Formats: sequence, C-alpha cells, structure tokens
Amino acid sequence: SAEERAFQEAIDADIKVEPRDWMPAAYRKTLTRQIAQHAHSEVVGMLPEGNWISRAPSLKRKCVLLAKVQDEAGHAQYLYGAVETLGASRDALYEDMLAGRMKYSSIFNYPTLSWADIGTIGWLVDGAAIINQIPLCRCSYGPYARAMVRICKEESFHQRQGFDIMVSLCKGTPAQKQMAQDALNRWWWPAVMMFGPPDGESVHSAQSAAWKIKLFSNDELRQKFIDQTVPQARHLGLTIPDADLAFDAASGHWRIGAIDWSEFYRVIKGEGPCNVERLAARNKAWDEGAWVREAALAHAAKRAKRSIGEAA
Amino acid sequence: SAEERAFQEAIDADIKVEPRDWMPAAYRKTLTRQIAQHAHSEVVGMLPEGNWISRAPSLKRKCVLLAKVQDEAGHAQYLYGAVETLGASRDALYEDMLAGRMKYSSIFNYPTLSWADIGTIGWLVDGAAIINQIPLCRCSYGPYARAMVRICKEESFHQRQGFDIMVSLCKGTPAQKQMAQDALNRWWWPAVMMFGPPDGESVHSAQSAAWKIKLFSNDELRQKFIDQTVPQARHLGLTIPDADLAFDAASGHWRIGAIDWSEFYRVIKGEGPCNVERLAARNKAWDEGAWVREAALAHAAKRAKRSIGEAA
Amino acid sequence: MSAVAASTVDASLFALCLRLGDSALILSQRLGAWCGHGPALEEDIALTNTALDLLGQARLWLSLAGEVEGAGRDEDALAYWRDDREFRNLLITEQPNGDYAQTMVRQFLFDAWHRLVLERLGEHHDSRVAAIAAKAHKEVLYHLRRSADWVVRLGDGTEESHARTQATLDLLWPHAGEMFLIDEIDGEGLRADWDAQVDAVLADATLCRPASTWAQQGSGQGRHTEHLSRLLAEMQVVARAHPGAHW
Amino acid sequence: MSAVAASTVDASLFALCLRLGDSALILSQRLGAWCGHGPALEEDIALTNTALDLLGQARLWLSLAGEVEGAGRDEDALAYWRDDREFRNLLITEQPNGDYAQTMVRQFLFDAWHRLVLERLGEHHDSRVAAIAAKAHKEVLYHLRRSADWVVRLGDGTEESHARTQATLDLLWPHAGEMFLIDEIDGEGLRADWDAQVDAVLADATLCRPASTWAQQGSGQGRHTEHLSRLLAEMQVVARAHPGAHW
Repeated sequence: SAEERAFQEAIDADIKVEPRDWMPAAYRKTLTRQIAQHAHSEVVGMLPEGNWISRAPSLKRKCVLLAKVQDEAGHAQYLYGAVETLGASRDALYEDMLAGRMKYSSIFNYPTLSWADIGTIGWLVDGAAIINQIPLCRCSYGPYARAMVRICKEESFHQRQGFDIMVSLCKGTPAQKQMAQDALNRWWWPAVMMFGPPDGESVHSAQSAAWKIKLFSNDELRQKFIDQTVPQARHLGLTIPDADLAFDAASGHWRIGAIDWSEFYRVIKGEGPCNVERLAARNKAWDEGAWVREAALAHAAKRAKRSIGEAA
Repeated sequence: SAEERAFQEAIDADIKVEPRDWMPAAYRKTLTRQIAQHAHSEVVGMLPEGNWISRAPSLKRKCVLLAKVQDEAGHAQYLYGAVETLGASRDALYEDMLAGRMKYSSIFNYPTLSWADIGTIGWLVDGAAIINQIPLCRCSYGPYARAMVRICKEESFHQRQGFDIMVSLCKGTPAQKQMAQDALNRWWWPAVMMFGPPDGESVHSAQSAAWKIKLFSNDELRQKFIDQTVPQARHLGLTIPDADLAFDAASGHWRIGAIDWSEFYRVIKGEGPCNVERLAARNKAWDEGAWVREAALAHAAKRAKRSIGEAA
Repeated sequence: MSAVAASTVDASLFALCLRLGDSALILSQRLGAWCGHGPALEEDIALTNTALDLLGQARLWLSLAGEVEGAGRDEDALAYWRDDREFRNLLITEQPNGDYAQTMVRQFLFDAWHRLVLERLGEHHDSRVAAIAAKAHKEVLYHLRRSADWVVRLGDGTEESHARTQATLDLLWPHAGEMFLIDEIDGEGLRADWDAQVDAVLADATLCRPASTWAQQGSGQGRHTEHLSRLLAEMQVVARAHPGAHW
Repeated sequence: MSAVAASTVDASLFALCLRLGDSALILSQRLGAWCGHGPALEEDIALTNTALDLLGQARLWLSLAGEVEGAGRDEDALAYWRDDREFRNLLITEQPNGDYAQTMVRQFLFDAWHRLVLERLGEHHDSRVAAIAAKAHKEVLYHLRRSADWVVRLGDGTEESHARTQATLDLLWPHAGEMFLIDEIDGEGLRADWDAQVDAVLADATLCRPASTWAQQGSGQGRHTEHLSRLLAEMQVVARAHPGAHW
C-alpha cells in the first residue's frame, strides 16, 4: 500500500517513527514484543543480582550493587514507557510474562552462586547487552531509540564496575581468584549464547533489518563480544573455558569452539536452573503486592472524592 | 459436704485422686489452669531454644538440642493428656493461650542472644524447673503426678546437658567464656523470679497446699535453687550478677540481693522483650497449619466413608 | 582539655556515630532485601533509593566513628567485623520486613525520629558531625514524606490495608520508645516533637495511636532482639570467609 | 592393590560418604527449622524425629568420610568448614521448606530414593558402609511411611491441600532426576524401583505425575542452587566465628 511504501521510505531515510505516525501492524507487534521482552528482562534481571545485595563484602560494593539493581528497575520503567507508546498496556504485558506467555532474557535463568558472579555478570552479561543494544540506539522507533541511549550509558557504567570487581578478585587471595575463575566457567557459554541462535537459524531477521529494528546479525554481534572479551580475560589472568578457542591471525578474530545449542533451547523452553524460581519470585511479589496496590487505588479514590466534595 | 470431707481425707492419706473420682469444682479448675499453663510453657519454650538449632556450633550439640526441644514437645503432650483427663479440651485451652487469655511461663519471654544462652537455659531454667517440679511428682492428682515423674527425669538430663555446655564454654577461649558470663548476666534474675512472687504476695497458696498441689512455698524453692546454683557458678568461674550475694554461715544459705519485682510484673503483664513475638510465632504456626489439619481431617473422613462403603 | 576529658568526649562521640551509623546500616540492609520483591516497580525503585541514602549515611558515620576511635578501624572493619553485642543500632531498625505495611510503618516511625535528630545534630559543636547531619537531613526529609504518605494510604485505604497497618503499628510501637533515650540530645523535647508529628499522620491515616507507653530497650548496651544476629550472619558471611581480603 | 587403585577407591568412597552425609545433614537442617512452627504438636515431634535420625546418619557418614580421606578432618570440620562448592548433597535436600506440602513432598521424593539406596548399600563391600546403611535403612523405612502417608492425606484431602500439593510436586520434580546419577549404584534399576513406588503413592494421593523428564543437576560437582550458600551461612556462623574452639 501507499502507506507502507511511505513508511519504508521514511525508515530508509533514517527518519524516526514516532508514536502518532502510521505504522504497519506487524511492525507494531514485533516492536511491542521486542521492547516488552527487554523490559521484562530488566525486571527479572534484578533477581540474580539482588541475591547478593545482602552479602556484598564491602559497603562500597554494596552501594554500587544496590545502585545498579535500581538502575535496572529504572530501565524497565523507560522500556515499559516506550512500549506503552505503541498502545500496549504495561500491566497486561507484565502479566503475560508472569503467566509464562512472554519471554525474558534466558541469561537470568542461571543462578548467582558467589560474589564473583556479580562481577562476572557486570563484565560479561552487561558487556554482551551493550553490544546488543548500542545498535538499537539508532533503531527506527523513536521512543525505543531514545530509551536505549539512556540505558546504554548506564550499562557501560555497570560493565566497568563489574570488570572492576573482577580486577579486585584476580589481584586478591588465591581463594578470590578461584572464585572469579569459577564464575567465568559458569557464565561464559550462557553469555556467548545471549546473542541468540546462529544466523542460519534466526527467523524474521530480514524484515527486522529492513525495518531497522535489528541492525546486525546475531553472529556478527557475538563475534564482536568475543573479540572484546577474550583479551580482557587474559588481562585478568583468567582462562576462558573453551579448549578450542584460538586467534585467527588471518581475520584478526578470536574463534571459539562449538556452542552447545541444545542447552540454549532447553533453557528457553523452561528447563534452565532457575526458570521456575525466577517466575515464582516475580509472581509472589506481584501477588503479595496486590493488597498494597489496591489500597493505594482506594485511597486515591477517597481523596479524589473528598476533594470533589470540598470543591462542591 | 460429705464428699468434700472424704476427698480431703483421701488426700491427707496420700491417696491419689484419679480422673473418675469425685473432686471439688475449685480443685478441678485450679488444676486445669495449672497443668494447662505448664503445657503451654513447654510449647512456647520450644521457641527460644529452637532459635539456635540451625546455628549450633557442633553436630553433637545440634543433636542434643534437637532432642531436647523434641522432649519439650513431648512434655506438652503428656501434660495436655493429663489436663484432658479433667474434662478440658486441649484445643480450647491452646486457643486460650493463643488469644492471650492463658499464661505460660514468663521466662520464655526473654530472648536467646547467643549460643551460651542455650547452655544457660539448660543450667538455670531447667534447673529451676526441676526444683519447682520435683515436689509435683507427689502431688495429689494421679495423672499429673505421673506426668511429672517422666518429665522430671528428662529435665534433669537437660539440666546436665546445659551445664555441660557451660563447662565447655568456660574452659574455652576468652570469647567463649565471655559469652557464658554475658548469658548468665541476662538470665540470672529472670531465673530467680521463676519461682513466683515472694510468699507474702502469693495468693491461693494455703488451699493449694491443703490439696497437695503446691507442696513448698515460692521462697523455699527459690532458696533451694540459689543454694544449688551459686556453687555451680563458682565452679564454672562465672560471677553471679548480684553485688549483694553473700553466704550466711549461720543458716548455711546463700542470700541474694533485692529482686526487682517490677520487672517480674511487667513481663507477666506482656511487657517482656519477647512476649509479642512468642505469641505471634505460635499464632502464625497455628494459623498457617489450619489447612493441613483440615486436610488431614477431610482425608480421614473420606477414608472412613470408603471403608464403610466397602464393608456394606 | 585534659586527656581524661578528651577521651570521655571521644567515647560519647564514638557512641553517637555508632548509634546513627549502625541504625542507618541495619535499616538499609533490611530495605535492600525488598529489591526485586516490592509490590510495584516504582516501589522497588523508591525503597532502593532509601536504602542507598541510608547506606551512604552509614558509611559516613562509621568512617567518622573509626576516625574518632583512632584504632585504625575503617567503615568495613566496623560493619563486618563486629558482633551483634557491639552494634548500637536502634531495635526498630532490625525488625523484620514483614509485609509492606510493616516495612512502611517501621520506616515512618524511624524517619520521623531520624529527621528530628539530624536537625538537632546539624548544630553539633563537632563540625564533622554537623556536616554529615546536614547532608543526611536533606535525604531524610524525602524519606519521611514518602513513608508518611504510605502510612496514610495504607491506613486510609482498604479494610484489609487498614487492619494490617494498625496491627503492625501495635507490634512496632514498643520499639519506638528507646529512640528518645539518646545521649547528647534532649530526649523529652525530641519525644514531644515526634509525638506531634506522628499523631498528625496517624490521624490522617485513621489509625489509633497505641495506648502502651512501655519502651523496649537495650540496644544502647548492645542488647538486641533475636533478629540482629541472624541479619549479621548473612551480611558478614562473605567478608568473614576471607579475612584480610580486598574487594 | 596398587597405590593408584587404592586412592581411586578411596576417592569414590569419600564421594559416596559425602553424597549421603551431606544430603542427610542439609535435609536435617531444613527440618530443624520447623521445630516449634509445625501445624500441630505431633508434627513438631515427628519432624524433629526425622531431623534427628538424619543428623545421626550425617554424623556417621561424615566421620567415615574423614576416616577415608585420612586428612584429619572430623565430622565437624567437614560440616562447618567446607563452602557450598564443596558440599555434595542432592539439590532436593536444600530446597526451602515452603509450606507443609512442600516439606512433605520433598521428604517423600527423597525418602523413597533414600530407602532404595540404603537397601543397596547394605550389601556394599566395605563393611563400614554396609553397617551405616543398615542402621539408617531401618530409620528411613519409618520416614518413608510417614511422608508417603502425608502426601496421600494432603493430595486426597481438601481442594486447597490438593492444589498446594500438586503445585509443589511440579516444582520439586526437576530436582528428583539427579538422585539417580550416583556412582557405584545402578541408576536405571534404582529409577525403575523409585518410579514404581512413587507412582503408587501419587495414585493414592490423586496427584498427577509431572510429565517433565528433565533433571536439574550439578550437586555432584558442587554446583548447587542459590539456597545452599544461605543455608550454610546460618549453619556455620557460630562455629566459624570461633576458629579452633571446642563446644
């Protein structure tokens, strides 16, 4: 249709789509899902890190971690704000997630087993997230692009803080260093898988690329992450748990061994170490908060009624 | 009346009163209250000690503590059994306690703040309880007297275990010894007050004595406790927190300083450090257990119905 | 000033710093446990905010405490290597989170006190105390606005929220009294101001002020409730597993 | 026997003792937390009984583990001075108590396995293992009778108890699978026997066996759930605060 053509031409000309603009239903639907899943990921992502707030080993680190988890809640807020501009209801989307009808990033289905996991998540998981997200700062949908600009700034801060924890651990006692290596062993492959299935198996990419929702392929982004991270690990004196890892001088890239995609699909399917618990924790918070939300609404209604009464 | 006279004569002749025997209403009522309060005390008494099961510093001590708390639950069972022989309903009495209409021993309204408290409770609180209870093994009501025989045997075992913890602490590191002294400082006066108000202020004693429900006065029992405990403290190398404590060579008794009875009455009134929490904990367990008890009843009913069906 | 007098001043200053610092630290620790478990995203953010402010204050107070003490203990040495008997936080700060009403009532009773104390300490003769108090005071004004607002919303919300809030108020009330037994500050004046403020909010919230005047106490001597040792076991576990490590 | 072969045998025996001992210890620790908080006095007594039996077994296994290891570690050194990554308890034993249904379903799934394993270990070539297993087996028969009975009562009780029990069964089911990945014992045969027994009880309880065949695992390599490190923080806190002390 003419509308569709005009829409695509605007995108091709790098003109941002704004909430009141016409857009194809499929674009709206795809974006709604993508942004909502991203928002849900921020919310669920608070849990694995929140698990160590109470046990952070210094007050400074506790401060930094608290602030970080708070930032994640803030990111979720921006993103739910962005998705609402597409006409979706934030609560409805959230309840879809609670009921298991919408996904969140699979990485948060892994447990945080030691303090070093907090460093590793900052270093690897936020590192991977940034690589995924920086292109989105230029994506075609204005509110999403603007949210991503703010988010990326904070994420890169988090990434540096995570790396800083790793530096402390790796310069620390043998027990601390071992803790760091153990965390890397557990998080490396899940982080590598954060970029999604290999390009051959990834669906919808062509359309998303044309719409400028997805600007690089999964494998391109993954390679970028690997090339960035391997030297950091060496700098820390840590060993990446991949016997096949090798530098390919010809291309200038680090090449990793085979990824166990069966694990990836298993975790997505719900069979990760923490899927059940993460959803249960979010559901518990939501259900136990119901009376609080109701009370706030009831009080607001009373107050409104009284102020009308006073005005009359 | 003739019945009353015969009743008193039997008691005077040391013949036990049994459940089916005639007894004065006041006797029944007094005993019901006394035994029920004793039972409630065992139940509530599980809480302060239960607080340290998870943290017992050796597996052997953990075993002993678990067994002890289990014994207390068992004592409550015997006692509720004894009180039921008086025609009272165990659940109704328990709910009276939950609602704050019936008392339990005030000593359990003090907190257990360190591992040494477990030793101190065994040594002092069980020690005091035994002195209170041994005469009750000869009390006039048969089922109560028999329950007390079993209970006293176990209590004296507990008392020795508690003292044994104190011995270990006092022979241990300076930190352990300090922990022991700190616990004694906090538990000494509450233990001394376990025998109740001074004889001058104690009500109903004469009648209870005639009925052989109460065989010694509060002050007599208290003195016995003090005479027994002071040398034990010295043996441990601990200082009893009473500057006025002195040996009276003439009488052969240890004399203590003035007791702060206002604290005693305050705690009885509900203003002890843990009154609110202890009751809240028991209420929570009872309320949260409601669906379990209902399910067990429902299942029993179904099973009974089915077995009737099969029989028909 | 003689050495004896100086050490008395220091001891009292040290005690004051621990009182404020430990209270902020322990309450912050409690609030941090809500992170990711609040009734709404906005509440998660707001609670974390308060937790962060309090943690920041705790670090300042504990650093100053260490400086005053002069024994080489920094904020982490004081936070991670003291036992419960050495902590001087108010009992109310260590009470469990319970439901949201309990968290908010606890916060409100504490905030109302905290604000008044910090106001007074803003004029403390020791300029370091005055500076920390002034900074903290600004933050606490915001905490108080928020917690008072929630007490009103929950008290004057639904039947359920009213009942829960009244119950928790009755439960926590005995822990309020010891807040006024503070050295260096006129407790009676503090109490009167606190009463006025609390009464006004409770009236708005349609809640009854508990009749009991009895005050639970002991934290000034390090005699806490059964909750603190458990809280510390968790808070200190990693640090203590690695003596001497840097993080 | 060569030295190498001997040390392989010992390592495998050590692993077996830790598997059994840690599982008993951790489950006992969980059960102990019910003490004073059960739904009825009789349940407090029964749960404590099971906790005591398991603790007694844990002490025997850990003592034997220390003996086999030959490094001078006794039961307390093993219980109090290892970190979570060194524990070998089954994941199911560290799962939280939850409500009574969760505690009982956890117990039942574990007891059914425990009994079968102890039965097999009763014929172990190492007489020390066989002796501990024989003693424990007697106790566990009683645990199993009781937990199976409760699963039936709760499953076939009220609507509420049925719903709670089914939900907890679905929740815990993925933790059952790793129980059959045990060295020295034929996992398939064990699983078949376990399935038969569990299916019979679930049928009586009118509960559906979860369809999922996926097994959570990791405890064999010390990779636990997030729960274990918290449980240990509490369990070990006093012992670790006083290194070298006797109690």
